[in-house]
Amino acid sequence: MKLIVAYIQPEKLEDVKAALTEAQITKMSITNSLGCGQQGGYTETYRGVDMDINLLQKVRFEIAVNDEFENVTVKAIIKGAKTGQIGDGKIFVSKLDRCIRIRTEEEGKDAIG
Amino acid sequence: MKLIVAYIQPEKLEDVKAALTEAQITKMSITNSLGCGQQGGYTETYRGVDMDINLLQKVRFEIAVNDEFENVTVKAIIKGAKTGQIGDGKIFVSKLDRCIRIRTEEEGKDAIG
Amino acid sequence: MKLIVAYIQPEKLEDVKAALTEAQITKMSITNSLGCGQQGGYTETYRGVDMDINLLQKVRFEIAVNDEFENVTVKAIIKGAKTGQIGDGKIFVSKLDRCIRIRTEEEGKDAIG
Amino acid sequence: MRLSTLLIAALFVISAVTGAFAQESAAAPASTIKPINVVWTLLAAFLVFFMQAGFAMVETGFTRAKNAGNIMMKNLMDFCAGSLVFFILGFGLMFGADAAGLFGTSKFFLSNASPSNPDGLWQYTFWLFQCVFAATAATIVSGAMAERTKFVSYLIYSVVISALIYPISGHWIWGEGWLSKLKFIDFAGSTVVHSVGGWAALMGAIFLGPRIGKYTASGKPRAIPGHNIPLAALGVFILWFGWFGFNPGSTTAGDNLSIGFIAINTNLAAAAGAIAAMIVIWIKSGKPDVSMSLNGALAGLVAITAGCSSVSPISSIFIGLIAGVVVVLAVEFFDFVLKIDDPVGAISVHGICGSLGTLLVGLFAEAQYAGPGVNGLFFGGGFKLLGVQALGVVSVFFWVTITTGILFFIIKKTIGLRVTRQEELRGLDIDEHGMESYSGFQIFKTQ
Amino acid sequence: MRLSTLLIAALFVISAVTGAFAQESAAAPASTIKPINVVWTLLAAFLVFFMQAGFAMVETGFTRAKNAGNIMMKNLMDFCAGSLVFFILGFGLMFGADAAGLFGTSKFFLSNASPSNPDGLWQYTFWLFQCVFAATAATIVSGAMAERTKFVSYLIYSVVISALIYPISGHWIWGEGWLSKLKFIDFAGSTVVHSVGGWAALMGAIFLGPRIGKYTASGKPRAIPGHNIPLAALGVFILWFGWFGFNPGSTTAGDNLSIGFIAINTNLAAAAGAIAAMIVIWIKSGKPDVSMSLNGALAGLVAITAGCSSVSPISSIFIGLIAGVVVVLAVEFFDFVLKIDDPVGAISVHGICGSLGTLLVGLFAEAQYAGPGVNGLFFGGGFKLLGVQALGVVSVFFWVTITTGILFFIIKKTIGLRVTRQEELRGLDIDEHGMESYSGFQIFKTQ
Amino acid sequence: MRLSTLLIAALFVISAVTGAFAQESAAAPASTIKPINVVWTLLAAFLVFFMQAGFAMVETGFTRAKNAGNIMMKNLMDFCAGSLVFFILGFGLMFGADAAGLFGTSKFFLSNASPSNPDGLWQYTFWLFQCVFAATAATIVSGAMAERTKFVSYLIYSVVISALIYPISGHWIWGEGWLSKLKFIDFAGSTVVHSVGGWAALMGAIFLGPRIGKYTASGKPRAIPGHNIPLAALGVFILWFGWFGFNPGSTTAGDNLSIGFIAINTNLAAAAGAIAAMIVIWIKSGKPDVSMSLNGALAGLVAITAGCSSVSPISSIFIGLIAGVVVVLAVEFFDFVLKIDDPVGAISVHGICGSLGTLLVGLFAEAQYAGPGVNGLFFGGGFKLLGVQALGVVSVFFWVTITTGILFFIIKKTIGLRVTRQEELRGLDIDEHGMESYSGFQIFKTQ
Ligand SMILES: Nc1ncnc2c1ncn2[C@@H]1O[C@H](COP(=O)(O)OP(=O)(O)O)[C@@H](O)[C@H]1O
Ligand SMILES: Nc1ncnc2c1ncn2[C@@H]1O[C@H](COP(=O)(O)OP(=O)(O)O)[C@@H](O)[C@H]1O
Ligand SMILES: Nc1ncnc2c1ncn2[C@@H]1O[C@H](COP(=O)(O)OP(=O)(O)O)[C@@H](O)[C@H]1O
Repeated sequence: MKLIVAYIQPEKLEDVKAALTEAQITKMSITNSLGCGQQGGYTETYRGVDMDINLLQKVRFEIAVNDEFENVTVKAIIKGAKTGQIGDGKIFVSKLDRCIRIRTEEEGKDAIG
Repeated sequence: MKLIVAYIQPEKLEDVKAALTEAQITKMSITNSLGCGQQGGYTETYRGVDMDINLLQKVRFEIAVNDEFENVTVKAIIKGAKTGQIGDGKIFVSKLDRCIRIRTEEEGKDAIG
Repeated sequence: MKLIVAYIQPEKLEDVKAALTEAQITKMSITNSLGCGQQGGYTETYRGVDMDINLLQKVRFEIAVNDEFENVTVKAIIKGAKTGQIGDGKIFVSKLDRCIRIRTEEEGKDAIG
Repeated sequence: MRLSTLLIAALFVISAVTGAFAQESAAAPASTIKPINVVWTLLAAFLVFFMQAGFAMVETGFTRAKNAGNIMMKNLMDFCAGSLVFFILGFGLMFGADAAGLFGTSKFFLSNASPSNPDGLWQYTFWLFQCVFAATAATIVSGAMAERTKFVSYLIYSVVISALIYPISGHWIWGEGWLSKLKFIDFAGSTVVHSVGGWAALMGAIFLGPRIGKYTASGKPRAIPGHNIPLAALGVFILWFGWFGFNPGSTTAGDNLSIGFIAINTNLAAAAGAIAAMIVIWIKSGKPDVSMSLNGALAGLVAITAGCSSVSPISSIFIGLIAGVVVVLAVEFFDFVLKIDDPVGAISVHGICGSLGTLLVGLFAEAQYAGPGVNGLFFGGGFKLLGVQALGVVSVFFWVTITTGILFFIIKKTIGLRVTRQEELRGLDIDEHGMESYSGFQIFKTQ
Repeated sequence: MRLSTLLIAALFVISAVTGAFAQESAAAPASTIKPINVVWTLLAAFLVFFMQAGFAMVETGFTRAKNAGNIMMKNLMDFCAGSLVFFILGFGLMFGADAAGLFGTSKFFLSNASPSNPDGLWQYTFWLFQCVFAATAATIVSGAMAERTKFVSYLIYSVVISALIYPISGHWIWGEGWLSKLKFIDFAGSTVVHSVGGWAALMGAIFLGPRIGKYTASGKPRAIPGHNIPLAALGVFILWFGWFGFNPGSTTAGDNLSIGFIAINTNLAAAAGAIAAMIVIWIKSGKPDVSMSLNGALAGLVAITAGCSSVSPISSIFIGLIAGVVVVLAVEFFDFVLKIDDPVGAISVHGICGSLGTLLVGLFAEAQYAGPGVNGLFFGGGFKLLGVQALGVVSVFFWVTITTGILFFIIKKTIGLRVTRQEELRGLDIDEHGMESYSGFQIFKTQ
Repeated sequence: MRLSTLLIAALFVISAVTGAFAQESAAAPASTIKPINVVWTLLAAFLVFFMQAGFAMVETGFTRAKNAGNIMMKNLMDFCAGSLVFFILGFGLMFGADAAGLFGTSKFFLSNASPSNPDGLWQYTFWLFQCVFAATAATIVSGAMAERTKFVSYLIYSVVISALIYPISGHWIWGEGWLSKLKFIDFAGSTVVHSVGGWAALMGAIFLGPRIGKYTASGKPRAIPGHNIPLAALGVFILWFGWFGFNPGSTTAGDNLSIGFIAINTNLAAAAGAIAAMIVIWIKSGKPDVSMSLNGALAGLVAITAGCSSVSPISSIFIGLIAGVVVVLAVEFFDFVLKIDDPVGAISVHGICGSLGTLLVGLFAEAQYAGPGVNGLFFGGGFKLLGVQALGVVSVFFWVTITTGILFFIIKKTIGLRVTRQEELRGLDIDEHGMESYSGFQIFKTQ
């Protein structure tokens, strides 16, 4: 099993969700996050004083999938999130050892979906 | 060492914390999260317009434990969070390579607790 | 590649960011978190009633790095966050299997930075 | 839409029935209605109306984010429903021709007012002033019942209190009822308005039981902190502002120059109340608690309401100080000892301090303010006034606790008073109103 | 700083030009200015001013957090710019010497006022009262155009409506224009103020198009929930409070004792409107929606504004109930059928219910309130009054939709009306004003 | 509870002492107290009271969430403590029998008021009006000292300013002091109230030093954005609303028909101030900054306060424009050049624009508004008036900076003025008051 973590632009949330659903990935967890990356931030001013906003708002996806779904999921995220502009985000994949569904105490493959 | 990530219903936070404490697990980190799962969401209306809420509020636990505590922790979370109803949540376990306590710069087993 | 997760005191955010930047680590993602640890919390009162605050506000860093940067990053975090007092926080390191830059669909080493 | 047709039909029926019953107070005296009095009374009524916003802000600020929309609805709707039923029924029961000193029997649908002469026109102004007072009593309760009451049940309660319970005890004191004949002093409603609201709040909180998580298994109270202290503070400022309509406005006469010292008394008591409460909670818990200090200001305001036209400014400071101390002790007594869960302290502020303030008139009244021969215990008047005040306080306590007790009992046994455990945990906004109050904000809804 | 120099220069030029043009209304009558009337009118004006805060809170509460600062700026600046241009131009066009029943031609720069005699002094008070009314019309629009309008374009719009569009139709009805000669009844501005704002809002929303994400590809409307319901509710309470200045204040005379029943009518209609809207949405969607109930209260207030001095309190309840029902249907009609995106319901509340209320005067007016011989259809007056009311409603509809249509068209073709897609998604606060409204709060800005 | 006993005892002692000292102004003139004046003055006082809410909202909105509760407490408590000490001491020092043109010596504990005759009653009303003014001066300071001041120290400061510092310079101008004899014009308190508050704010901010993180190591200022712009905007609307009591109310006479043009002047200056500030900051930083525009409105209000009854509406626009420009420059001057950290701009708005407005009377005063012979430089009056105005401005500047300088110095050396670094970082709400203001909300408290 794999744990996929992706950071995307907030305004792309709906698009990524749609792309995932299309790819039959319907389980996921989402949090707010601030990100520092190549995008580099921008300068706001508040009361005439410059303010460097270098932590930009991002949305973080966490998706556990069975191995065969890894690529499908990554592709779906890219499809939904890519604009080709700096700030599009990143996807991180690592190994997941166990997955347990609390309701049924099922484990593994069956628990993930 | 293991890193245990669990998503549970927000109203179960206190119960899960109590179950963990009972099992001697007293270190953990908690964040807010939105989740998409079998629960499927529900429909609110706002000003007469339907609104599909399919991202439900969940609470995310992140707990680093030594290997021998893995099962204890999983069981405690299940004990605290399980109601048998859809939406109870999931537990994900993966391998943790290093753990460092910033205060003392201790590493590994000792640093975790 | 490694995925480094660190919990630090909120007021240390700027210091840690500065230390990381100095160590050439300029990519990171940050979230708010509540933490339970040795710090144990404190007691507030609200309307004369005691209130145990045992979930303390922490800031969570998530940083993906190439293997050679693992130690540099850990050291930088320690440098920025350490005060020697309880509550300074923890660093967790695990293996990261894949990293993809959404904008370019690059993978691996190149995608991380 | 069938419901609204029904409503309109019902309105007509009631209108016909009560119209027949109504006896207009015959032969109005030659007009003495002065524009300055109309203007003053109306403006005061507007200020008192604005207190609705104050209550809404205080109550929502002191409770959790997940119930904020529900509290807004309750505060809006108790005023709306209250306005209509007070127009139809309440005002007549309170100010209509007296029956046995117990209730009024005319002036339903404001049938005594008329657009064709000054006296008739004055009735409109007077009604509005009274209506906003009735709504104040009703809305006090929503704070004590916050975060766990069914919306429909609250609506029913608020109709009954505005239509029946408040007007009847109000008649005793401000109509031509039995307490008014005993020269009971409650100038602007410490008892008429605030105690009525406070005791109804008490019964509501008892019948509901505490919120989930308010007491540990062993009965220790736990703090459930409010979600928006700036809004709560704004609410207190709005209430204080509105109170300048409540108390000085109760002269219903702008050419009564006492309005100046009534306003000062109001202000000084509030200031003293806040300071006293802050000091007491500071000593007891080691910190100057914000929400308790805010309660202290309200306690001072409630306590001075009865006597604001009968006591000196210096006495007002003492009344405020006493109320500020008492409100802290009362909040702790209900919370720790009686274990009655009152999220915003409504019982202590309005019930306890309303009664307290009414009694203190019996100590602090002075003839030079209160009128010839009216002196409290401290100013040589002996126990007589104090006795009357106590009688009034006790009577209203029993009237309200018994009637609202019956009311809440019936509601509980029929449609139910409390939402389900699941609804309470998820928050009333989602389950009762299908919405969130702070859409987009990340909020921990775990408690 | 060059800009401000320019501005000052411009002011002087205009001042000179219009000064020459102005003809002061000759020979003021022997002074009848009473202090009570000045005090009353001023205080009412202050209350109406405060409605600006109410609008700001309602509009920000019903929209998303990422645009909250922008809405504050729009509400602040339409009042500020409106005040200045109404001083320079608008007031004269509205109340100056009549030209052909169409517009006024004097009193620019308030040239008719003077500090040296009571009549001259009265003009200042009268101006302030009218100014806050003009600003109300202007600010209504910002809600319907929220979350996607360029700030600069909004500024231009708000200058034009306060300087030209509002004053001219206002002249027809409250100046000595053609509608006033037909005895069109709009006591406090259901049409003069609210419909004008509402129809301008309609055109603004049409020219802008819906917010991104408001309609699915297939045209199904989606809910975009407001971010702060307590603030929105506070806004409604403030508006209701301010309306007590709006309606009773429109006597501009405190010695006119009708102010009492005007105030009651205002209150009862608002209460009935909220209740009706709550019931209708409850039936339709299964939940008592908070924001719709709040809209219902406003609908009742808007609807009673025209007839508040011409109908009985019981009729006011009916007018409120009707408005409460209609506002829900209207909101759904614009949202589902016409697919015009009006985030706060301004078109329905102000445009539709303003017109509705004006028409209902033709049904509910009664001579004992409205003055000798003025009866609506339901009270034996036949269709005559109704016809005049309809004529006024229709004329103002066309006047406003055509002029604001042209205005928005020109803005759209020149500097543009709408921000870019990117700006809209990130929120107007960041791109238009370089700031965040809730710094530090974690907010999902995903919609 | 020992503390409150002590307090009460202290009250009695002071009461006895000052009672002996007090000399009531003998032989009141035959009563000329009219109800319209009492009603007007009281209502104006209520409006000014409400400004406390406005200040609280502006200050909390412009600072960080972690200190919101602390700011509420400071704003509440400076009013409460101020009310009591102004009753005991301040009012007498300000309006008591004059001693050498420097301070008053009677009327402590409002001993000159009496409930038994109209003149005695009027004193109550007058006191309340003055009390809310005193509280305004005190509360201005809390904004500049926000986010780092010890609560106890702030309490001490606020007692001293309301009891001593404000009343004495107030006596010079509004009592029978030396400046009033020179015919210094400060109609409603640009100097008496706002400058006093502003200069005290200046000294407070200097003695405290900047907030952690406000300046980089190299001294570059950094923005620390406010956490709730809608609340701040609401605060400005409330202040503007309250200012209609502040300025027109300062006639303390409703039968003085000038109240109309005073109200207009107030409104136009505020509007012009907001517009000017918006334009200046837009030019300088490329964006129409919301918080600076809000400051601009306040700057216009503060600046017109001195001259609102002495200048024409057109002059008021110019005064507002000038203030709007100056406030932006002043904020930047304090921030960039002097590096004095004033989170809400209180020094610039109240200190600078208060003085500026006072001086501008010397330029713009016109006899037809200001009274026979009183003309400013621009209207043929030469430099005389300007000189007197400058003298007053300078005197008050020195009086306040010296006395508050000593005061803050003593506090700093004894109990300390500033919280610890740790407390400041975690927020004053938790450490000073043991609570959070937005419980449940996820907030980044990292700055
Ligand atoms: N090495 C990393 N570790 C953790 N988060 C990262 C890392 N690199 C990027 N991110 C996250 O991804 C977001 C987008 O990265 P960015 O470099 O701006 O994207 P792009 O490479 O497409 O321009 C960042 O804001 C941050 O949240
Ligand atoms: N595959 C997954 N990846 C990430 N998060 C998941 C996954 N499956 C479930 N979750 C999280 O767990 C929560 C509960 O899942 P759900 O399927 O509703 O539970 P249950 O299976 O007990 O009914 C979801 O809301 C989501 O936050
Ligand atoms: N085993 C763990 N699992 C998850 N999070 C942890 C763990 N231990 C510590 N943390 C996080 O780190 C924070 C600091 O831990 P704490 O024990 O207070 O630090 P210290 O050991 O430096 O005193 C905690 O509040 C929590 O968020």
